[in-house]
Amino acid sequence: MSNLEQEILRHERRWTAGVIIAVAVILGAVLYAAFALHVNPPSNIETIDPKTLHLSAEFTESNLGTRVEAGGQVTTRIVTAQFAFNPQCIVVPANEPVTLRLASPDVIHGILVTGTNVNSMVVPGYVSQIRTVFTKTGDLLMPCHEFCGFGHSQMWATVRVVPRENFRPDANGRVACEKS
Amino acid sequence: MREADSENEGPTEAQLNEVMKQVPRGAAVLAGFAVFLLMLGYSFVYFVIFIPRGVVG
Amino acid sequence: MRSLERLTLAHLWVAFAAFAIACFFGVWQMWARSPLPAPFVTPDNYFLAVTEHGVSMAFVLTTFFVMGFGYFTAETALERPLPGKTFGWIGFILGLIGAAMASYAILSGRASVLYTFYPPLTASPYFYLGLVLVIVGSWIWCVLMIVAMAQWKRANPNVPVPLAMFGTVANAIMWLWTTAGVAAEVLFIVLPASLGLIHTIDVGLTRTLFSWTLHPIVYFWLFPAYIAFYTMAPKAAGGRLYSDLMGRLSFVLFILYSLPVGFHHLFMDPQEPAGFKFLQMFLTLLVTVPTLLTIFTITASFEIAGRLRGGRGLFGWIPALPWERPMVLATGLSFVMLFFGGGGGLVNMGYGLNAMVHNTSWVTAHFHLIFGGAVVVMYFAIAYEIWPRLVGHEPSSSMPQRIQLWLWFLGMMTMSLPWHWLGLQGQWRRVAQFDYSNPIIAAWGPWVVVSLIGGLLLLASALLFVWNLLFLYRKPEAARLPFRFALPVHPVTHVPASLNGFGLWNVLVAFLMLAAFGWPIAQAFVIEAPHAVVHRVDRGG
Amino acid sequence: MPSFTASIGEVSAMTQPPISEEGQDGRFATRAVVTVIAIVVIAGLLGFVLIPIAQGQSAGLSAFQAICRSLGIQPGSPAFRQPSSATVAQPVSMVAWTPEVIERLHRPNEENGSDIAANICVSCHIESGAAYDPKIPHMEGQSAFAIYKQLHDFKNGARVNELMATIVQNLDDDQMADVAAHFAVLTKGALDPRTISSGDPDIVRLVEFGNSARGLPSCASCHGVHAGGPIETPTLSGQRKDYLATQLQAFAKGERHNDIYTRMRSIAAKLRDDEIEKLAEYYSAQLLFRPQD
Repeated sequence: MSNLEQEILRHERRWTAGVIIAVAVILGAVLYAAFALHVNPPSNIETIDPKTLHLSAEFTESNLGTRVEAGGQVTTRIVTAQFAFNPQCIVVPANEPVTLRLASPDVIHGILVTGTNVNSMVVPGYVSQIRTVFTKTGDLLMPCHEFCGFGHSQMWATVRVVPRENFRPDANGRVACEKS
Repeated sequence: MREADSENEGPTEAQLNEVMKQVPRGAAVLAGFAVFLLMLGYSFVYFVIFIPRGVVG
Repeated sequence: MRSLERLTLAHLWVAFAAFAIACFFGVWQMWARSPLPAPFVTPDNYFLAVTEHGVSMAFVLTTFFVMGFGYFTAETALERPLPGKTFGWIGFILGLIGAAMASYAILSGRASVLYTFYPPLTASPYFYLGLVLVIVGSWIWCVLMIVAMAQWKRANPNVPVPLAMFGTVANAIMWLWTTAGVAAEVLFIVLPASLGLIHTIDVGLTRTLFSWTLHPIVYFWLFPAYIAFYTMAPKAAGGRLYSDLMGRLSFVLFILYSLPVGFHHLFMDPQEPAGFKFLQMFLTLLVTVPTLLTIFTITASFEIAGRLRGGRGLFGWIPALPWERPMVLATGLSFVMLFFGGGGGLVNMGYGLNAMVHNTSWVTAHFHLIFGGAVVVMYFAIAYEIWPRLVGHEPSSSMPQRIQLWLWFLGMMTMSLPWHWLGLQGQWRRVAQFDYSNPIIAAWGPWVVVSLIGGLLLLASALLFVWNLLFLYRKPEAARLPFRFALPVHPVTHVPASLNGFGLWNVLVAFLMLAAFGWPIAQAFVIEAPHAVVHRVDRGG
Repeated sequence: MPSFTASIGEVSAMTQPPISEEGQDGRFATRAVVTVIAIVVIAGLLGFVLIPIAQGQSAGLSAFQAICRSLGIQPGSPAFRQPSSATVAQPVSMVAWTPEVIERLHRPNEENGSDIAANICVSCHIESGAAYDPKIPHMEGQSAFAIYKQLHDFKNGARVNELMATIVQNLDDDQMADVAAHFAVLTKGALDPRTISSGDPDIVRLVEFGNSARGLPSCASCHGVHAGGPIETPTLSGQRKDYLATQLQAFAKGERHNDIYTRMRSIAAKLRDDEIEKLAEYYSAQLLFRPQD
């Protein structure tokens, strides 16, 4: 084997080492998010039957929307159905952990909330769950971001982030958007 | 255009050995710089956009 | 030898016809989404168009191009007649019938479920049967490629397989692994539902199975571009390939790390466990390695060419390169688009940052840059490069080719760079119309118009491409020269045996797939995930 | 990867014959195998063990729980406790689309269906019937799923109508499916609003496009033939105008509320009265048939 070929291999190895360093830096960023910030994907292997979703207690119509549960935990339950969110406007408090729980009675949907890292698919058969803290107050757009049928383009909802002092649960702990 | 570099007109061994004294210095700097820019762009998106948008878990 | 030209041309023309049609649909979709008033916009028409665009581009253009290019490579790189051309024609006809069936179903409004299916939405059986036929046709191609290499190896013991063929067979083997997921989904779940044999579907399982296919399918499309980088571009530039070994290693790494990574399409799905998402994210990160190795090796090959042509200094070799040659120009443009597309991909790759951009225009921008940009521009260059051999004529000028490549590049950048920005703002995908009266959305309007202009440039480029192939190759040539691939700096005399075949890599892929997909698939049966009711999308019915 | 290239170098350096011999290649192959296994082990250790345990600690989860969650054996994120939920179900409809019901609707007892229809339904639902009234809906060509759901809802009181409640009280699920399927195939056709060209352009827009600003999906996205919407969606074409208008108003006011997840209530409430009138007129005027599968 000639020296030149050894030379080429040496350069390639050096480049590979550089590539590994670049990959390690990105892996470091990913691990920082996981270990220090506790970032997780919205994996929540919790099954629920879409065919009887409307018969369930948690996702019964009257239980949808934001509720302050025992222990002060704020949970918002949303059903994504063809072709509307239920409810179509949700209220959440700013600067406080909020857990979104979503389920679909029909087909695949998905949500994002503009300007935040809230993003999840909603797959019929499973409860999607996302926990986050909203920091900016105001109305945010929450569209259905996955093709769910011909009405997909018109399927969106509003997330109303209000300051803590304006977040006033009723006797049952529920908070809903005021009719405008 | 293939006539131009048909078999007979390929580089000679001597020419090749000559340029191989330089190669891959330029390529390494160029590609290295590109990877550096890539990391810079990634860091920008990570720290300036991703982190301020809040943790999801 | 004429039979090879016929077989290759038949495949490539089907590919490019589908490509040209899909470009029209693509531009119209962007127009429909823009603030400008567009004709024919109804949800029916829009999703029909998205489905046709996706199927034509992702299934027809790619599969037929890969097959045609593979047949061409097998015969020219191995320098012996391709065995079983009759089977190649059978595969071609099966694929053609399949593509026609699927297109019929889509264009008659019976399959507006997009090319990624989205069960429990369920289209006409013609749609799924058509796609199955395309896949079966491609399986015949895979077998022919593997047989061609095996026969050559028997006839040439102890000689390394030519790199172009090694890459082609790597793609064939990867494709066999790749299609297993979608084949299982279609044959066992979606097609029975479409035929009315079952009324409910385990949606999570269909998504897991589809994700098995969804990432390596992209590398199936990408392989011809990488084969061209390694075996055509260095020669077109007038130099040598810097390292043949790196080519082999990259191809093998593509087989290994493009398969067990499909969950990065499902990072935001509720049914895949977080640990498995992490595992596949880790492996996804490693897919960057073969690409970065390739970037370096090809840049170094170009440096050789530039210096041989008199380039001096650290970067003097760059202007010295023969940029007027389509293959050289396309490789350069491809690398620029790969840079931006790859950067976007790095963001998609981690599940943290993915949450910021999942199902937004950012993702659309990413894969249009990588596939529509970096890969398709190489499809153009490959066609230009092998066309003289196929039709027996040289092009009368390379100017229209260069204009076409530049138009494509400028169009792709103009279209997709705004999409990154819009995606970060939350502009979501697969929407027929936006409500521009909403203040958040109104701010997106101008950028959507800019990207539409990019789309128009792309359409112009696509039409010029077809024109070039039809009318530019008129300069008579006395005899068809044998097609030659690039030589490495030094003749390949020795290669580790495991890089001269695929036995070891198949075993490792099996191990990786078991680790990455074993439990997530088994989970669907263990936890007995509830099924969803089939929703029929069959407007033509 | 570095070990791949490193060992290639070694193999190449040692190689005399063109393809390296077994012993030399074995070294490269072993390195490749070890590298791949090591990658999976490291990724697995991080993803299934270290990250979930670290995250679970601050959420007060045991290491076992955290690992189970990362594996998907237990529901939830390793980073926080699952929220509790204390509430009772208050369903608006008791219909569940089980495979058995769907199968029955596809393969009904036809004789049974036509008997029930002839004995009970025709007097009101057929124009020549004795007790015919234009406020009563057409049933011929209606979706079997839609009829079944409404019968079921009448029986359970989810949809309030005293007369219908009395009539369906004696029908069991199979009988309801049979009679629903009977009406569905009667005309062998549904009506397609797209085949008519006349009509108020604003109303046609609502039917075909919907209105994104108002969050109104197009009517056709659910009510079109095989549009992929909810399977209990009724066909509207050719339906009686009075019936359509009354029902839309009832949905808008919440008097009728058996639409699962307010699919119709939320839409009807956003429609103006004149839109309701015109939509009812539009759909009632669609007279062209379109064969159904």
